[in-house]
Amino acid sequence: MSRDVRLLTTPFDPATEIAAFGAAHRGFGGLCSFIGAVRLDGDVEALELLHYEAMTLPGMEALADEALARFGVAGLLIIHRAGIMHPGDPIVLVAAAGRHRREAIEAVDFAMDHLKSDSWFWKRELRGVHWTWIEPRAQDHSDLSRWG
Amino acid sequence: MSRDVRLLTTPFDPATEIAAFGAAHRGFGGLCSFIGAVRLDGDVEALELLHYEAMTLPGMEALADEALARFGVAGLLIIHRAGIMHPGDPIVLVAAAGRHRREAIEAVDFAMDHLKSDSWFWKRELRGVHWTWIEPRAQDHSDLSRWG
Amino acid sequence: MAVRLVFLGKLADLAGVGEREVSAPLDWAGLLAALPGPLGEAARQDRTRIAVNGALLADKTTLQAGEGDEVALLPPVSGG
Amino acid sequence: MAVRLVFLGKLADLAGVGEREVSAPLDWAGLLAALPGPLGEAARQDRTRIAVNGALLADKTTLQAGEGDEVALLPPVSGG
Repeated sequence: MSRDVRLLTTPFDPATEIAAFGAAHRGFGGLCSFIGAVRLDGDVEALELLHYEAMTLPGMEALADEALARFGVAGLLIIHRAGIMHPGDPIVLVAAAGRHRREAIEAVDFAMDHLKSDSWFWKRELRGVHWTWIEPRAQDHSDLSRWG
Repeated sequence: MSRDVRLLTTPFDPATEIAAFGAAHRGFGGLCSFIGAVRLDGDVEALELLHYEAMTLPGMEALADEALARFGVAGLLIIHRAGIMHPGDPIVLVAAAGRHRREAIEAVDFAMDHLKSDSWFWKRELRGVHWTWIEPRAQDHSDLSRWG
Repeated sequence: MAVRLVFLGKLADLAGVGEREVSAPLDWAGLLAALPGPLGEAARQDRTRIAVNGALLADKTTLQAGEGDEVALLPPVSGG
Repeated sequence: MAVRLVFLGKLADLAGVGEREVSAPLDWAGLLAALPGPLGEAARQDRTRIAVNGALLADKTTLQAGEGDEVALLPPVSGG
């Protein structure tokens, strides 16, 4: 069972990470991944994700442990950016490898729902010269409630 | 809306395909992918997937159209191997890009369930010098029934 | 010799070949007459489907194939 | 000057700084006394959580921080 959890303040390349994760889990049948990137969304020029040293990475590690235990996958990768990003930039990559596709897909789904609404990140968006704090979305909480 | 459906008789590199698909869909927030590979499974030395020219690729294209319409994703990629493969070799890649993660994850989940149990492929495994035809799995049919 | 039969998956093993030609026209009774022994039994099984020129028949006993048609015998799929 | 307060997200904007030091020991009443105006109001809101040295308090009114402790004020998260 492998766990790789990283909080990065510099850009990363999701496809390169998926290739490495796949190579490390050759022989398992399934690899599911999700890449979340900054949307091209009207006049949003940048977004900034802030984290809290004492809690954000430990929380991501605990989430990975929970997903590994709950879905029985062989490997789980979580990479999350902090700092300032621009449209198209990758924010998050979650990947899970397992013998069967259901467990890999569900582990990724579960981890993404929790990263989006239950991890210690605060987001603000830049439009023109104004930074605006983003409030939690109701959708994120209903996604989370799926997991009981 | 983009649709890319390929039936290949030669190897492909999933991470390279994911990178290209991601580049073609920059600015959408989410990209989910699933890579299915030949499992390292006891004494299975190779597997062969047979297809039927007149039906297999057309069926995959119809499946892609259905997933695009049903989940409202912006792009869908399906690459499926035919021919002889060995443990670790990629068999299938499905990727979906969309504005929201739920739709991308569900489109991939849906397409994989249908590719596994409702597409025109026949599989046999080589153990020692014997090729054995693989029968459909009950699990695949119950996965399929989730989609109503 | 003008209807092409295509045997998929393990039906090709039973047939000993992947394809064969039979006389047109061909209906369901004609197909069964052209398929001896285990191949005919397999064709009769509910889970064996029939397609004409790539189009699946809802009821294979309605088979009607003519000159130049391709008739495929499809055992259950076993996925990717 | 021995308890460090850390303001996360928009609370850092309200505070005008990301961190501040206050005297130890610090309990809930002491924290509110140290946070004037809108910052104190924000701290009182149910959705603002408090953590001591990275551990979330189930009930923030039980806050007890001493010399060298780090007290974080956490507004609702807004995801990745």
